[in-house]
Amino acid sequence: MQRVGVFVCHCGHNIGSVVDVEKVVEYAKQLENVAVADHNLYSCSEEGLGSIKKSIRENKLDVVVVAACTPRTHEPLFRRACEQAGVNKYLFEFVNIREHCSWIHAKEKEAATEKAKRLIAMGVAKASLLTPQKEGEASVIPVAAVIGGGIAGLTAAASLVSQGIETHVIEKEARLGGLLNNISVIGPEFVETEPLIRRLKEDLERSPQAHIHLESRIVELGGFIGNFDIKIAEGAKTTDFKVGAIIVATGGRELEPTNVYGFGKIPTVITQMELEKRLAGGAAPSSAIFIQCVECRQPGREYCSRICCNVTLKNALRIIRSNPNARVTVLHRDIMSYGTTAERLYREASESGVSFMRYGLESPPKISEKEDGASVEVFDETLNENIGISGEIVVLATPIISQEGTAETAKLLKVPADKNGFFLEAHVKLRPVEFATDGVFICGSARWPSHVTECIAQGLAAAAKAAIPIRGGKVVIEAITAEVDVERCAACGNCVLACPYEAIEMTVIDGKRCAKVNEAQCKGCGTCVAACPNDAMQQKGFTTRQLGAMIDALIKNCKEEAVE
Amino acid sequence: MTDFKPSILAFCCNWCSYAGADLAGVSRLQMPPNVHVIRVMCSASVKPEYVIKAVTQGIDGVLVLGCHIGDCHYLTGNHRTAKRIPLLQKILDEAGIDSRRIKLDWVSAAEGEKYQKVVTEFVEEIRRLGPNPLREVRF
Amino acid sequence: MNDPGKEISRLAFDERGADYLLAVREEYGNAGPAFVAKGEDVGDIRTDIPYQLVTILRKIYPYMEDGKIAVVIRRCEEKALNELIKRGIIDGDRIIRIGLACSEGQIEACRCTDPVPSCVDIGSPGKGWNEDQLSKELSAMSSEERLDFWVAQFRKCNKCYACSTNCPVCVCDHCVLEECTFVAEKGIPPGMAFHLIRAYHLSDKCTECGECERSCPAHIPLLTFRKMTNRDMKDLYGYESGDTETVSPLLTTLEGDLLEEEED
Amino acid sequence: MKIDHVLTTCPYCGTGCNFYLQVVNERLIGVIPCKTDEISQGRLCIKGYNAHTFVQHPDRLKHPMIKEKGKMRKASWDEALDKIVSEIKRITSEHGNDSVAVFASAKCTTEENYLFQKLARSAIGTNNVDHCARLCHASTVAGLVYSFGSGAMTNSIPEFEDANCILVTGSNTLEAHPLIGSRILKAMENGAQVIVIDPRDTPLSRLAQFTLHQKPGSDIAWINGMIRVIIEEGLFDKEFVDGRTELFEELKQVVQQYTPEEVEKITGIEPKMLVDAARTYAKADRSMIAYAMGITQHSNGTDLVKSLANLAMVTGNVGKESTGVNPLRGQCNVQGACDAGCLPDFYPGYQKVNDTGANKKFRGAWKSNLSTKVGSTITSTMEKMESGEIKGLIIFGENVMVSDPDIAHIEKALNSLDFFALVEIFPSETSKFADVILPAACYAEKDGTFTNTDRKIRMLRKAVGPPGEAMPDWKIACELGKKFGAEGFDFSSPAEIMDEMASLAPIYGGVSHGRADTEVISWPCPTKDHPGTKVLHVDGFKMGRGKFAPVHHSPPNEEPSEEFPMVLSTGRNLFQFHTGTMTRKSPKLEQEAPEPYVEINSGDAKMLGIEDGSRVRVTSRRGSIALVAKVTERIIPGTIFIPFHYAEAAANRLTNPAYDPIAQIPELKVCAARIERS
Repeated sequence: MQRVGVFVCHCGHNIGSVVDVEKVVEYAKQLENVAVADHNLYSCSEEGLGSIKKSIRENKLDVVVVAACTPRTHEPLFRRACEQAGVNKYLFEFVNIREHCSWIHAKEKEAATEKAKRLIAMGVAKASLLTPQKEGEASVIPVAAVIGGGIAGLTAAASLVSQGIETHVIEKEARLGGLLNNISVIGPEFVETEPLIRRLKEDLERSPQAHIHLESRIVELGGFIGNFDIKIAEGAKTTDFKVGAIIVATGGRELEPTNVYGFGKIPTVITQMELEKRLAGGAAPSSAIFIQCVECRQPGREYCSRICCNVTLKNALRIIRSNPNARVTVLHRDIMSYGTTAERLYREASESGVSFMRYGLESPPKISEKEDGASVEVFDETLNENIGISGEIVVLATPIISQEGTAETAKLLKVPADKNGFFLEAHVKLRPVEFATDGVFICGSARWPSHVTECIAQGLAAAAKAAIPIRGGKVVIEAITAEVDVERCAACGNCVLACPYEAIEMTVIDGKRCAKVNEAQCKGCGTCVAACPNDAMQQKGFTTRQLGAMIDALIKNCKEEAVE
Repeated sequence: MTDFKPSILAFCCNWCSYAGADLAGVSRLQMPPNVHVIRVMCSASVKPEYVIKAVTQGIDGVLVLGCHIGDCHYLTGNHRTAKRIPLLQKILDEAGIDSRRIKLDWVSAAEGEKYQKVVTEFVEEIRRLGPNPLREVRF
Repeated sequence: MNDPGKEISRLAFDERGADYLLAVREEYGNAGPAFVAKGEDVGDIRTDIPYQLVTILRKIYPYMEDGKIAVVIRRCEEKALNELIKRGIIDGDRIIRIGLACSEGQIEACRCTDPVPSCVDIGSPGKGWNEDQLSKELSAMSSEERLDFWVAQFRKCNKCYACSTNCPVCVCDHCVLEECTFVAEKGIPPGMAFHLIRAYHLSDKCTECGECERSCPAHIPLLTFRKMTNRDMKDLYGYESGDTETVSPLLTTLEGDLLEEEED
Repeated sequence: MKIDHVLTTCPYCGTGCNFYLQVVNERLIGVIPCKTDEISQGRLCIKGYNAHTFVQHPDRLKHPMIKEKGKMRKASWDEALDKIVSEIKRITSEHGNDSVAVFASAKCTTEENYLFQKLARSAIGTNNVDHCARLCHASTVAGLVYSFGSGAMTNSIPEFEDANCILVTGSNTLEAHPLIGSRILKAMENGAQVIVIDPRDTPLSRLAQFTLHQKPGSDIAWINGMIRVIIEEGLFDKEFVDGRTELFEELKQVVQQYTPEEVEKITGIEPKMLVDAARTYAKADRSMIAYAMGITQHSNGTDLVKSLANLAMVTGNVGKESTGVNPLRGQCNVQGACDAGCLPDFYPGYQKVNDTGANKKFRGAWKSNLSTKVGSTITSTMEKMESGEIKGLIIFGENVMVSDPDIAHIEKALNSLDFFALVEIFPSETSKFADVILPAACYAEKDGTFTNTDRKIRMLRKAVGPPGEAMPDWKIACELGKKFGAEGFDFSSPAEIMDEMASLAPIYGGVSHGRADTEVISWPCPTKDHPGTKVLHVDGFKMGRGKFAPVHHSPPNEEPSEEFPMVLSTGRNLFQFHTGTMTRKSPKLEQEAPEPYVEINSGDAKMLGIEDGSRVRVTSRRGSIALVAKVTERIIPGTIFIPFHYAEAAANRLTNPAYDPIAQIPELKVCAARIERS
């Protein structure tokens, strides 16, 4: 029988002002297996943690239940406390009575108290069945691969190489540089791009640690953190190599407008990228009209591409700077010049005579062709009237969209992408340059449209993250993986087909066909567990008996309530 | 029974719907206190057996909440959920258990308000349906 | 074809190169399963008693290291065999099929919609039934009436596990229904969960052979329940079990069917 | 590769289902029901489906063993058999032939049981032979012989399907005889009314139209009450009563005082329920009674059985299809063991040992000097062992240390013996006391016949060889007989043994393995061309008229007191069988019901502070056991129930060995006890 300790947190007023914590503690004391129940003003404080640790030792607790806030933020903290007190960190169960109880039932104190009791009963039921887990270890091949040779990828690769890590750069085009090959100057500081790319390229070309594969794409990818097998098609030949970590830097691309604003019909209607080309050639127009948010932030493509406003500001200023008399108008829906430098750019543009006009999604500008240029009719929301303007060119600021072949890359790497085709990081704040799949990292516009500075920062961050397992030589494998009870397994194959990660295979153990989980490849989602008809597949920390016990606890509680 | 307090179980995936529920909490969005969340890593790990276990023993309703299709932390995990639960609902209907007692929905980490809406509406729905008849049935 | 035994033996051993034959034969005044090796006397073969030979084959198959086994199979058994082959439990190359067309009486007993094996060796093909009367009646009932009906039926369950033991596509040795992880009652009757979990587990495998219903000592209309859930599976995903190719929709992604979410 | 499907008979209850044992290279891998079997119709219960699992269990006894200086050691067959013979001979020469007893086995074949009693009577020279029927249906044999002239089930299992009313009492049919239960369910589907009278809610009572809960030990009261209602309301079968019975007036007199209100006082059954049930039973065209241990295991068990016979005869429900009084026998071959004469007062075929004609007939056939003194029953043997009157004992496959009442007393009795030989398939609680242990073959390892509860001769066919040196019991009995120097133990097959028995027991006259192999025969079957008898007493009773028994209710031997306020009843559950020797070695069965428990009414439990799953202690005047409480509404207040399968908390440590004076069946169904949290 497990000795369970229950610690209920007041969280100051956050829980304590709604849930009757003392009452809940009394209730917890009489639950099966509970050896001790106590409360803390702030369990996560030094003092709170100290008292939990003391109680673990004094009461010889096997399992710890903390009823407080959300495991999504505080679980690591309490797990560490358990470990410090000599309890395996997987013998810890978190019950959320703040976000899921006191905060959302603030006016129903009694009901909230009752619910907290039930939640704790469920938590204790699960905790009583927890088993210690050992995190596995796998060795890491000290080689990295960077997919994409744009600014983000090159930065990451150069950083890895500078740390002495052998690195493969896989670029689909015939030369490195990515989108920057078509952009000569970048904002907000008007830096020339050519030296930037050249320096990175030279760094890599000089290093014996770097292998650059041009006109290449990945055709096969297998394995898991520390030990990926990659096969690439490099021109006509194929090459195989093994790496320990992978950085995805496949970038994005500019959306080619589809039949809007006369694009393709009126020759003076051009894209931002075309303008970049013209400006790089030294030809600044006498007048220009920029239209922002073309084919984005609208039904079908809701997101904001983030960088277009700044690009427009940069190019508007480039036009003005080369031709101070130029008439530049920016038709926008909101100007997103976030950050202090970009804000300065916006101010400078305004002050230099660039006129900004706001249009609504429901009344987009109308373009008509005209001799030496185009005319635009737009409903100005500020003046509340239609205004006609004309310009030598009309520049359509279209969004960065996801790279071609993202779906294939996602499939190969077994990483998720969102509905817009951009890759999805493990956690937007806590793990921004990692994927949920261990050993695979993300940077640059493949994740979200990003400025060059952001690409560089993310490239460096991804390289730093990727270097951790490689430099360490070993990785800890998450213990919430699936495991097979060989004796039970009926080899029906459901799990093999259900696994999103192809982490399960059929094998033969002692003459018996059964499923086998590759723990390093398993992400612990539990899809296979639900597909297994006879409970042979279990997810550590979420076994069917544990969750079954939670359900039982709730059933018991509601039956008792019905009796009363 | 005028004073019907539904007992409802909710399975929330760690990455989206549980975070969505947390956000609802952080945002102090008020909702009825009948829903008890079990955190799972992915909605795809919710065995239909759990749902069957719960409803056959008198739990009045079960919510299964996951990431939106396409946003699953585990690639296509929730695709399986999206297929299992409707089948389960049909089977329950065949046996005479109202499938409206089971609800599958998607709540992202950013959708605290949606979480509140889903919970509130589901509790109302269960109130309309009344207590689970199997609560009283003895075999 | 006066003696089906001779014909079956000829087909199995002479024409199709089997090493063993699994069939039903009469002995001691009863008809039961018989497993004979090539060269042995096959005895008095019967084709009128609906033993589930695929269930029997599945049980002995792990012990058979080599040789080809001829099995006399009805359409439902053929489909069950395909399900086992699909899951890698039986190697299809080692099985020789001798198709048996069910009699009118058997078709009626099973309210069978699909009675003719892909290759008819014995018997003459009969016409399938369109409908299961009881399913129709149940579908017409209110939810409450349906629940009452099934509760009354399941209350009779004596937990003999005949429905799973004799099921050709129930492949687990250890069954969750034997434990209290999901099925609350330790004694009898086991309650609703037992039958619902079984229904769910069989939803992508059941070939409507009716063996569960035939062997149920409580006379629970289990075949009707199977037919109802099979129909649901077909309505939802267009899936029907019984071939060696189609992966259960419960194990695939949504790709190809509906990627966009429903708007509420 | 050798794969066989061997048709044989289930070794558990007395229903006698046939099934195929699936054998791969001498290994049993499964059970397949036989679809054409008349009894089981291709259906089985969970025990049947698992009947193969214990057979090749590693714990099986594989070698003869002899106890030396308190320790068991391996021995050769010769050595072990010689030891038995010399010890028994020593005892009989010192203390007389009746100082030795033999317990036969309801788990062995009829042929084997025939040899066991022959061994006792002819080779040892005593009628001290008995078997566990003493503990289950001894009162049935005595009671029904009194009423009808024959002590067996009057009708057959398939007939249940066609009954219009089925009265089930003291039988948890769905758990203890599942395939008979299946027929009752079928009958209900066909519109039959089912009346269940039991102190517990059983799976069948939950489905039945009428469920009456009587206090344990109060059965004569409700039966008499029903008879009174039937006579009062003119619902009795006058033609039958006048034409085929005697002592009706006496019966009428006796039942007079059992008004529904009076019955309620004794039994706790609501008057209206009683009247409704009586009317339903009497008005139905074909009414069957099925009963089991709840009726027989009482200190007035014989009277109880007679009362049921009264009820059937009053309404004319005897001698027709789908009627009758049907004791459901609990062991695969308890009927056969009785038929074969493993009873202290009967030779094979119910021929009395004290009948000079019968004695002469068997003397002639067995060429031996046979005693005419009625032998000692199991219950009295236990007493005589303790008192030193009986000093030598041979048991063929019984686990008396779990199955018999008041285990402390049994333990003392076994310890008092000079010599004790045991033939078994597994080490058991009893084997610890044995001086010699012989390893036997189990049902799957031998040929022979069982006679099931409805008198059908069911074939056993050998599927696999016995483990190690184990031998079938018939061979062991033959060897012992020969070593005792007796004649007539030279059999080369069970078929030969059956032939001898058929020649001596007229009810088996027409039975042979040749016929039983392909035919389903129910005894009486006097000649080779007789088809057997499905329904008894069709043309009349053996002794002419059926005899009513005017009997009164009498309280059980032990009634609740202040110290022991609860009534303890014992019985079976679905998953375990008897002392668990076989089922507890079948993983799937053990998993379903792995630990001993006591059922207690939820109201009582609340009062005593006992929760579902609490550890409790149950104590009676004789002993005390610790087990887990199962709180339920399915037992009447004041009563607790313990299944007797579990040696670790053997219910029979508590039970009362007080027995019925006629049948000497102990009152296993009622004793006073106390339950408390531990």
